[in-house]
Amino acid sequence: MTPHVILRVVSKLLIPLIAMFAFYVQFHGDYGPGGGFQAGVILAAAVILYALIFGLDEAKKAIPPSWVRIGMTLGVLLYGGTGVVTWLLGSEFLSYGVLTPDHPSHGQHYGILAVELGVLLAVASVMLAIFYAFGSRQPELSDEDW
Amino acid sequence: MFSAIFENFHYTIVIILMMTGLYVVFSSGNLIKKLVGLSVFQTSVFLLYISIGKVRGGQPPILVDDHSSGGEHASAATNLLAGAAEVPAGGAHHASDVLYSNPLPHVLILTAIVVGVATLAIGLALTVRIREVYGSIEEDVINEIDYRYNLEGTDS
Amino acid sequence: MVPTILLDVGLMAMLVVVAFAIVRLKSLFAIVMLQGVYSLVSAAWFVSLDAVDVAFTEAAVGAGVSTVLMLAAMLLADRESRPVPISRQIGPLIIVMVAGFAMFAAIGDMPAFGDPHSPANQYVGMNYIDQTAEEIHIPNVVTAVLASYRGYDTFGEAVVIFAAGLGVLLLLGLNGNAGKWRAQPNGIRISSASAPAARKRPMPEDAPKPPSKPKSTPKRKSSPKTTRKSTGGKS
Amino acid sequence: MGMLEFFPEWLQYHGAALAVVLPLLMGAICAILPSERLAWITTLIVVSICTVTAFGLLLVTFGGESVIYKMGGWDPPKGISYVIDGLNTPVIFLISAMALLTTLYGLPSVVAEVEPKKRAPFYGAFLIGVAGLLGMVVTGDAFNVFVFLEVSSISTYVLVAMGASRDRRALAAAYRYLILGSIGATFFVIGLGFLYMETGTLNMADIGRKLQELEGGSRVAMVAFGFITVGLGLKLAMFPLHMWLPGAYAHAPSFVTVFLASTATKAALYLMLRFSFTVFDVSFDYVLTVVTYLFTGLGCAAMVLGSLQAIFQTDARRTLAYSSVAQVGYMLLGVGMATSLGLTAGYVHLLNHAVIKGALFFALGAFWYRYGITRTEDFAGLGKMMPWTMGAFTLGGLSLIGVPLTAGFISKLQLAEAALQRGWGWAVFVIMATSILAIIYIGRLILTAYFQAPPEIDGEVVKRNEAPLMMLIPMWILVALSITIGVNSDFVVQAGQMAAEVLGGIS
Repeated sequence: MTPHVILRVVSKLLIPLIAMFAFYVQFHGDYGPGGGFQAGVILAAAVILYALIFGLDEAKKAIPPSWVRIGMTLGVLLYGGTGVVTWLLGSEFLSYGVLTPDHPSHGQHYGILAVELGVLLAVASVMLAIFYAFGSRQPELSDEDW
Repeated sequence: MFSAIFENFHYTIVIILMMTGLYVVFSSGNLIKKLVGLSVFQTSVFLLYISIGKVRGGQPPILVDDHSSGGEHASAATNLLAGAAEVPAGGAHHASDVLYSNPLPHVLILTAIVVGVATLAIGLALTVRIREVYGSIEEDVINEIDYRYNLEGTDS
Repeated sequence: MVPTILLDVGLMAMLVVVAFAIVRLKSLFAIVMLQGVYSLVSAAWFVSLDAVDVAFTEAAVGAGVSTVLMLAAMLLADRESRPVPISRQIGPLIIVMVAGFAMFAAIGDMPAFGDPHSPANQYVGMNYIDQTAEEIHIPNVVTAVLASYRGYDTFGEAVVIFAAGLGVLLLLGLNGNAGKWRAQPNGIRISSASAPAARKRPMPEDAPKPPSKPKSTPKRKSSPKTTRKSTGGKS
Repeated sequence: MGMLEFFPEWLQYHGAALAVVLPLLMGAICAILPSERLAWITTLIVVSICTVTAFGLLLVTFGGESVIYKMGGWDPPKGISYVIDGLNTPVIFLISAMALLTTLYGLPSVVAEVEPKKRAPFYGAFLIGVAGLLGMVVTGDAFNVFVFLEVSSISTYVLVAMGASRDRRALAAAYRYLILGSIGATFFVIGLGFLYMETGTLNMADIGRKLQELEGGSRVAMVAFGFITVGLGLKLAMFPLHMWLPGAYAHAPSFVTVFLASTATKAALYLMLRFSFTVFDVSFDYVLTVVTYLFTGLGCAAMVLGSLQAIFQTDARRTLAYSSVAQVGYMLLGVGMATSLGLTAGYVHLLNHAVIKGALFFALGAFWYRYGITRTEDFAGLGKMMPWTMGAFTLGGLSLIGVPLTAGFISKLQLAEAALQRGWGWAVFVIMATSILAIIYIGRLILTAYFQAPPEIDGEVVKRNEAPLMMLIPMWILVALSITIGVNSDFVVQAGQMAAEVLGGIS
């Protein structure tokens, strides 16, 4: 994996920027287009780019598959857990208003923030998991068949 | 009927696109091409929904009066996050002066896009496994192998 | 106004051309790339239809993730799709025509495109526009509806994507080794047929025959396993 | 209903949401559990809680009440709501109870058929599938139906494909199911889009009200109904749209087949009823035409052709799968009558068939578990080799045929009565004729099992090797239930009448 010097240098610059953009999309989703789902895809894209340039094994060292599996679950649990908290506070599932009874709209903010984070985590992990799964499979066709 | 088709040509095109996608799913024998067809079909359905929600002369459903995302709109309109506490509930009617497109279809389609990619991922994973055990991703070949197996009861 | 219509017509023309090209082409690589193009052009049209969030997602998912996944799958599968004989295309054509004409028949009764007074644009959808500012206090109504008013749908969506990840994990394995294990009855196998679980064309590292031979055996408590064919099961 | 006192007040309102959310969250947790045994216990606990909750909800609606649960606290047309009424609680209870029985059965069965490392995620996918089915039955929001339809479908595709470690055809079957299932779901979404165009709302009760105001609406609503019917028809394996079903049932792991056969098509049929009779209404001409002619016609075609195809199968699982296609025909025939009696009969058969087919597929799974048997000709001597399992199969088979004192008889009696009341004497004839076909395909299996000697291997007659207790218990619970219903059918018929009351229908 020594060739592609330009790719390696450029991607090293780009990957942090892509990840930062993902978080911008995530937290700016209330004000402009964007949200957890888009951000998750972009975040996964950053890791996928890393895998494409430096190899799948390197990417798996950076973000191990076991983390990815746990991330998938945590994402869903964060979303569902927000609902469970509102349940425990005595209201309906996912009624965020109950989080701050004095200012229901603040509760809505916190709720939306939490669930969007859940979506981010779930989507980014799942996208990576799918990429790992396909990437690790050995092709029966060699590159020369192209 | 025909004059209506021309008046609502947006819908006409969307229907033609849906038909094309559906045709690719049904007519092609290649498992990956089928999935591409499915994807085109679903994307066309998304176009249908978004077309329903379009309001002529409308704007994207992001309330411009309330909050300035980039700073350009910060005019006399109250900054919502700052002013919300003082404005009594029900007092603020921002939507009356600006025309927005319908946000509901957008939300539905955001969900549908995710569902679509989930289906696609499973479909492709199945395709890869089928290629490994059958040695082909052509429906004819797979059916032939299965048919022979059903007749003879053994493999190969 | 006119430029918007021109833009719409241009995008629609591109979509139709791309869709028809997908029907005709045989090279899977071209088909997959065109699918990406189709999604990207759709995303452009979504922007023109005021659906910026949808456009963003479609560009990221349809043109990005979907295309990457399809390329990855193609790399593991095949390059060309075989042509299907004309005789086998008539059935699908009829089905599609029936579905299409059913929809065309409805066009006459549809509210005009972009009509602000259509039932869809009058009722629940517009209530969100009016009430989001008061109830949720965020400017992006789509986010408000997505995460709060219809937050439960989005929870379902998160579960769908989780299920897809789980499914791919079950089918392929994260390290590319799934699918070699063979199921075995917990007793004596009596079968007039060999279980066709294995590859048709054995992989180099695979044991050659019989195909039903397990790669690894599950733990057993009872009788020793003997895998064999009976004399046909008849007496 | 004195038993209702034991059902906490909180659950009467929140139970509907709990029954869906709990398996969803625990399914996600199951997927990362390190031990398969732990995953199994988690699954068992979750589905038990769901079953108890569902039973409580059933009692609530038997009291004549209906509950609307507002997700997120938003009022219905604005937010998503869950609706509990006489039409869906029996189906909810059916799904959760069947999930409980299959989980018990899964302890030995999954060990034999699923790779060790994958068993915990397998249970996770199963729980998510259960939650998806429950979610689509309990919801009152039309788009939420689609979301949960996909939740259940996606996990089902994977669960079916897991049969590949036994038989590679599971992969092709799962793929076919995926394509047709997605087309069905997309058709449903198209229909919904047209419906939204016409009414501007997604809440099912609200759509129903709007359509009543419009007296059925324009051609847009008509086309919407067509697409929703075809979309759901694909999911419930309505006759010409059943191509996915035999492969999926035959090659999935036994565990999955039982659960699918007894719940998935039932949930889809429930949705068909909900949409045809409460969202749309049989007072609209086009709906009545479709229900009367299409449902009845396709139902009868399914009964006859499905049964005929069942006879010609060499694989016992495929025989039963085609029989399922035929049985969906019976249900559609009842629904097609659109009268109160017909709807009751169709609904009763929906419940009874789940019990009967569950028992039969449980037995088939046990045959594979011990001897790897799926083909008809290998049934020889099973009566001696596995007497208890074969006994359950026989009683289940008799019930499928419709012998008196079994659940199947009650269904057919109800259907025949309803047909006569509607003045459809020919329908009784069709029911009789297909029962004879059922005698042929079931009888063939039973005769082979009892009247042919067990095979010999290396000169030794194969010895008796009964299925483990964990397989026999759920199997015999269903058999006992089938006979109990045959002796005293009050409970099921009452459920059917309760559903018919919600549906209305023509008088």
